[in-house]
Amino acid sequence: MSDVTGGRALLALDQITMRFGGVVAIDGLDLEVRQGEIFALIGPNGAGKTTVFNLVTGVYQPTAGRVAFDGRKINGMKRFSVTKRGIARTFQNIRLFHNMSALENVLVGADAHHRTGFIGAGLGLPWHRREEREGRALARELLDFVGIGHRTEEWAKNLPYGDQRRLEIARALATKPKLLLLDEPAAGMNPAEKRSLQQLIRRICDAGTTVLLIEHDMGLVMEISDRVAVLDFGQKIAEGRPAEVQNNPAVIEAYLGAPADAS
Amino acid sequence: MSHSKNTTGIGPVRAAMRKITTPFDEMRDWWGRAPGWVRWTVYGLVIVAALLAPSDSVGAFMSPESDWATILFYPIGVFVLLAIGLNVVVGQAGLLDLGFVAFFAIGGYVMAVIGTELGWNFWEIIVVAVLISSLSGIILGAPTLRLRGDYLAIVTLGFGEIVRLVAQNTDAIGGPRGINSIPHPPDMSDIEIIPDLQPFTYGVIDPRPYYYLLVALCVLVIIFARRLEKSRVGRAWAAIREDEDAAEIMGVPTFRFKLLAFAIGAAIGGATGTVFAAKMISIVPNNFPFILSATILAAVVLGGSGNLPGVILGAFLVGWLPERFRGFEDYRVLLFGGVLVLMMIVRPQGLLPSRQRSAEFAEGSGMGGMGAEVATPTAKAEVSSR
Amino acid sequence: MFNDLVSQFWPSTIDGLALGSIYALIALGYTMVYGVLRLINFAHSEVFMIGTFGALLTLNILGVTGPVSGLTFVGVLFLIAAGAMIASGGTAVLLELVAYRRLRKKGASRLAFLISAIGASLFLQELFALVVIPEGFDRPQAGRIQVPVPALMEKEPLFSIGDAVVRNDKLLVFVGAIVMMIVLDLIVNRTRIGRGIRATAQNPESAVLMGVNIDRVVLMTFLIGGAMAGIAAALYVVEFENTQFFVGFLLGIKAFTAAVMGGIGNLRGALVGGLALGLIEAYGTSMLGSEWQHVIAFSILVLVLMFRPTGILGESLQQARA
Amino acid sequence: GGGSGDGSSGGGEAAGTVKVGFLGALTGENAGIAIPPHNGAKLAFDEYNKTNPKTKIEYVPYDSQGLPEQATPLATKAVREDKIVAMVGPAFSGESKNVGPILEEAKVPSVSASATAVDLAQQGWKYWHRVVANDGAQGPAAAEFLTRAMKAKKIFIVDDSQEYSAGLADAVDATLKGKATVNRDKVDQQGSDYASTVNKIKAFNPDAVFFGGYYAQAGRLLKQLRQADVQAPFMSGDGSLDAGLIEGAGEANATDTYIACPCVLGSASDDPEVKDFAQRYKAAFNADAQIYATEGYDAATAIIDAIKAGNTDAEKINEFLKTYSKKGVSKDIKFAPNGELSTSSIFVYAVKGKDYTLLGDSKTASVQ
Amino acid sequence: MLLELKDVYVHYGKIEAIKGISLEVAEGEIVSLIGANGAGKTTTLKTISGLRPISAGRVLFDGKDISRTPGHVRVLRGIGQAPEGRGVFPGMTVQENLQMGAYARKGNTAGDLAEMYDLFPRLNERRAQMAGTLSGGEQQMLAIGRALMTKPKVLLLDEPSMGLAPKLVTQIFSIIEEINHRGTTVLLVEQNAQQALQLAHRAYVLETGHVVKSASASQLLDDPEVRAAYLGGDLGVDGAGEADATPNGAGRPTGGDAPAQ
Ligand SMILES: Nc1ncnc2c1ncn2[C@@H]1O[C@H](COP(=O)(O)OP(=O)(O)OP(=O)(O)O)[C@@H](O)[C@H]1O
Ligand SMILES: Nc1ncnc2c1ncn2[C@@H]1O[C@H](COP(=O)(O)OP(=O)(O)OP(=O)(O)O)[C@@H](O)[C@H]1O
Ligand SMILES: [Mg+2]
Ligand SMILES: [Mg+2]
Repeated sequence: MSDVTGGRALLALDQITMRFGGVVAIDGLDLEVRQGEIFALIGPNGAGKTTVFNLVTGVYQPTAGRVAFDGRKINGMKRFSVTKRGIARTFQNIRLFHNMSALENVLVGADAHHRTGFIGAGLGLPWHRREEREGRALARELLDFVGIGHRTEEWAKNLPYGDQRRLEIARALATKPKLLLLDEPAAGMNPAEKRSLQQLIRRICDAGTTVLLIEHDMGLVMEISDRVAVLDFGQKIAEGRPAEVQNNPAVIEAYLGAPADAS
Repeated sequence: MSHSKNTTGIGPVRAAMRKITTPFDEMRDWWGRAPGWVRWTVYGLVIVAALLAPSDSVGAFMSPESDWATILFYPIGVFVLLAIGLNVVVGQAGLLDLGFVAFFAIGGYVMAVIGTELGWNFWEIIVVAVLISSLSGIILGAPTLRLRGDYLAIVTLGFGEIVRLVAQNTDAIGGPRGINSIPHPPDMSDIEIIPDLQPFTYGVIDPRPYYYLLVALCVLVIIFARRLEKSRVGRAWAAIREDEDAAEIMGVPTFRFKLLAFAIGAAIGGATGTVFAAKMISIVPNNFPFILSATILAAVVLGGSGNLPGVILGAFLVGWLPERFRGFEDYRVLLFGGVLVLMMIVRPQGLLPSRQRSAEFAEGSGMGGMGAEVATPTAKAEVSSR
Repeated sequence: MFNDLVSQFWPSTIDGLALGSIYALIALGYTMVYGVLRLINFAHSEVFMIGTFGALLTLNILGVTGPVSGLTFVGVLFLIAAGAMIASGGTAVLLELVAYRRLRKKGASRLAFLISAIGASLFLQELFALVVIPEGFDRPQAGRIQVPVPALMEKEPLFSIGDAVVRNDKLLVFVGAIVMMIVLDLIVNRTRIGRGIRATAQNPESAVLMGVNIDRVVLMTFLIGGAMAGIAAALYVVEFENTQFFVGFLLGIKAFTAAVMGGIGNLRGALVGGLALGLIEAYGTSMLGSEWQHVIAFSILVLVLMFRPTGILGESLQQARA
Repeated sequence: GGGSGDGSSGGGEAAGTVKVGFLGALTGENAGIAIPPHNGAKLAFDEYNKTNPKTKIEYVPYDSQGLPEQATPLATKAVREDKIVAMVGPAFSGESKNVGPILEEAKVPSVSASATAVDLAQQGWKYWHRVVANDGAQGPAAAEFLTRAMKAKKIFIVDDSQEYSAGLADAVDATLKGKATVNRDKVDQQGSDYASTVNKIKAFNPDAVFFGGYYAQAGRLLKQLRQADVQAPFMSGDGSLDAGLIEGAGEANATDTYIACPCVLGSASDDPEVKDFAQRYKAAFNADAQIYATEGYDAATAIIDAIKAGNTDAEKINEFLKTYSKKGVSKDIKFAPNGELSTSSIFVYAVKGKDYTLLGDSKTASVQ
Repeated sequence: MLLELKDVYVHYGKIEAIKGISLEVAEGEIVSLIGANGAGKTTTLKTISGLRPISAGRVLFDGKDISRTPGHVRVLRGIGQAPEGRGVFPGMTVQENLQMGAYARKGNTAGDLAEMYDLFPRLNERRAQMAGTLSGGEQQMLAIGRALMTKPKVLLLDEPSMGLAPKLVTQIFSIIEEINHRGTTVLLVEQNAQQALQLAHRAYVLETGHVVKSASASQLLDDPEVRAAYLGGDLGVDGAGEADATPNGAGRPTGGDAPAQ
């Protein structure tokens, strides 16, 4: 794990501030995610973690500061262009296309890199057919990869909760991201499910995709991440390897809240 | 007591409706499983039926009181084509358009103005009309498609009225008097298929050539729309309908696709308007009232928004029934209104809903949680937008 | 063009405010129902229309055939307002019970509501044109065209602003609308039923868990919105002294426009939107000609929405899509 | 062909029955203007059939609701299936433009009792006729009345943007050029608040107001004008010739109102022949002979005369009409080659109490 | 028994979510429902509070059949619920939200409000803030407080710890204990089975719409099957309050590529 921590920066937040009316959700935040690592973002509720995701994916434009991905500034870009650049995400509350099949959900992700316009599609031109074939192949492969290859034709909303989380991940992966953002993927899962999710994240990372993870489950975070940053009131209060962060008194005070057992 | 209410009150109506509609559902499921050759045979039969439709023996039953072939052209054929166009916007992309008649009007006026002023022929004009109406779709969509869905409703309604009123107040295009003496399409051939039927000779009295023109347009548009539906474009529309924000983040340029839906819908509306104007000889702004937009929308929803066979059925019924029941005279609109309410109450998903739509209903969550006691969490939608 | 605006400024302002007040009162019904149900109650225009006939019926029953004054006038005004409110409120409630409630229970799509609403609207219009007006008001021929209402007040100038005279009827309409808006604002923000309405608007499921009978709240919402349309209807017949079966159509669309312009779901937005729309139309028509009235209104709507996508005051009944 | 079409096969060769159609709005919003001529025509045909003629006439009304989209299939059916030999109508100008070409191609003559748009006569149609003067005659006559009899120098013209209304207003406007100072505005047909128009009129302070449009809007405008203390005399065209105007404006407000019409109103005329007609009409339909009832009767009579003369097919009837000349109930009926009446007169009516009185021909009538 | 479900079936359209559940809650108890995702826990609670109609079976409360009683009436009878996802009224202030809890009751509520602020001092600080802008934990407190304002005999809590930071999870659980001490019966649904079982007197295990086990909480804590399925074997990592939350001590996957459930 330690071998990647010196990798080059894939995502860099530079003095990012985000205000909503009077609320300062993110306050002068610097953050760097390096190529190939699993980076965890933790912190109390309302600390601004999801807001970071929203800033990175272009849902919000920062009040101040700069977001760079792969060396290029991406704030100000349209959300779908950010996706094309190579950032994909899942949502804190699952947001699948419920009344579409699992396969179609993933296909929507795969379409991000497809080119056929309405003319090609409407006339059924050859390159459109080829793209369509390739997209389906990729989608099947990804559904297998996340472990729901046997449920391609089922509708998203009819999948069990855990499989829905997996489907969200497959859909995100279909956009061929360099960086995958996972927002509390283990929320509402039981321990067995968490364990298998953990392995999936590991495999994604091993396959070459950098992962930025928000999670409240300390067991999972501590075990899987290479580095951890802790947010509180929109500011970074600690950063480092899991073990370091876990014993940081400020983190215990603000987030973990069990000083007696920490040492 | 929420659970018992559902079955009381209009119970008998419901039971009767179920008898009528269950076969529809079964048919859809059968269709979903049917092998290719069956489908092609059915397509073939449908087209043949459409070609044979304007015969007097059919007409004697279908519209005893006016000319059946003319009725097949307008309202039926025109409604069907308009409904297919509106379905792209409403059914596929999920955008509420209450002013669809605007594009129909624009197509009609392009035909009328260019046809009478510049003397171009129909085939040249229809291309221009399609371009202009889709352009107007884009002009309307560009500032408004970023708005929330319900705001779009009033803005499109306004647009429909604006187009009509501008036509009415602009003397250069006839003002309230409209435009007369619109040229017919040039004859393509004067072959006579059966005695007394020259399907490619466009005159004043015989509406059948125009009807066949509409049928041809319908077939083309349906093929095009079906292909789109099953492609990347259709998936993008479905995704936008389901969750626009999530779609955008998954790489769908939502705005562009919504605009595309608007433009395609507008193009179809415009093409319909062109044929309409060429057949009618004379058009006036009052040919394009708001109620026509509402009627086409009703046709789409009544048939089953998002499902082409349903939409076509809906448009057919909405065009045909008032004609069939001419006997009721003044009461036709009254009945139409009542039937709309009744239909929505007993079968809100429409007569022939798509598989997807029926599912949305089975689950009972379309109204974002206003199912009274049996509400589903709106909280989800609210919180997730943070 | 601008000369016209300048020379007509004060008369336009007065007329704009008077018409805008009626828009605002009707807009309230749209906004309340939308705020709670997220539903465009397209049939609200007919709620208004029926209100005008409620007022007319009351006049017929009272036997008023010409202008009255003093206390009689106040009494009659009060009674026709009550009559109109009963007619409108009742219609609105009936709409909810017949056309919407079952759809709500089924969780039908917005589109289905809209079509049901359009259907109900057509039905009510035609019902009045064909049955109620000819038989109830004994006007077989004129039913489709218009029904005159006896004048209730002598329309007299009260005072002048600039070169324009302010007439008593216009002032009455304006003041009436403002007063009703204040009353409604108090109801929604201060009373128990108001809290129930707001809670249901924001999260119906949680509202049930608080013991809110949301069927009743929804009914109340329709009733209050309908009653406001009734007030508008009463003021309308006093001012214009006629009505038709389709009188609601155009006013309804304009009121809906006003509601969206002000920020649909927002009660104060309805007032602001209504008055703004009235003024915009008045100024616009004095510059460009009356034939452009609706074109102006809708164009300004688009313009407003481009700069303020949720209307002038934004949404508020359910507020905070945080 | 099945259904009702069978009986009439054979066109009109043999003696027996021929069909004559009527096309117009028998229901719907504008039925008020089409029903009287329909009744008038029906009366004529009934009277004719009672005389036990060799060739009976079957009168077939087609209800277009005044909508061109509905008129087209009905007209197509009328000529293709029902094989009518002539038509009374179409009642309105709008539907005439769509139906005219169909009748033309089918070579079926028509005589309208109420379509007054100018351009109908300019289409080069050979089978089309009408027994009323057009707006082009009505407008100038009204304008002439305004300046001559009412001595107006400043005139404000309003219309409600409908086909008929704008046409009439334009015609008045054109004639007044150079004879009076004119200002114009339009109102919304469906609107109820005409305040901005009223303000403009008030600011203009005209000697007379002319309104092109129908009586409902006319009544509303007139009332709002009077309430805003504009007392200028008010004039309008045939679309406003209805008691509804007086009722809508209120009796007091409606004084000093004049209406021009190419029609002879059964109820307002002293002519014995007209009076007799009005009585027969009342007996048959239990209603006053309202606008265009006499014209409907005259239109039907022209067709009846053609058939009486032994013409039972459409072409022959048309040829007969070309040479027709007879005094009808309302006026002399003689068609110019383009289908218009060769001589047209416009009459002016004034409001008196709850009703109208005929002031006389517009060229000679004077304001009391 | 205060609350009883007898062979209850619930459907979502054609989907059968609850397939014959029977359970009991006695006065003064904390009873916990545990089970995998989609087992039907939330649906069970919604059925009790009247948000979902039942298709068969009976719900008894205080000995009376309330199967057909509308939801808003059940609140008056004494069933309070803090729903999944909190469901606060975002456009109302904290105080208004709490007052909504007393909506269906007559009489003065000032005393009850004070009691809530006493229980949740944090809410007292935020009483004038719009609920929509509260943090997740604060919203959870508000949801519980609001439900308590209805003066319930039984309080239904649906995953009160979901999505909360470890520190807040600990807090919420102690609040639940406190509420119970003050005399409110609690029916608690939790994914966080470890902590739920430590708090509860008894528990039911749900699987795909069936009750598969019911026993005292301590028995279930020791049950090997339950441990394997819902407590993560001997994992015990949920909640940082646990002593062994160190990276090395944390869960060893037991079943390799075990399917998600
Ligand atoms: N659109 C918005 N408008 C106003 N305030 C917002 C908005 N989005 C987020 N906030 C505020 O910003 C702060 C950070 O929110 P965020 O969702 O990022 O928290 P989080 O760290 O993800 O919390 P949790 O762990 O509970 O998910 C909160 O106080 C929240 O209320
Ligand atoms: N609105 C709905 N429409 C259709 N099916 C639903 C709906 N809500 C729940 N279900 C189904 O009902 C079953 C039980 O769901 P429920 O939400 O009660 O489970 P749960 O035990 O609370 O799970 P979780 O731990 O995810 O909260 C699941 O199979 C789910 O898919
Ligand atoms: Mg978050
Ligand atoms: Mg749950």
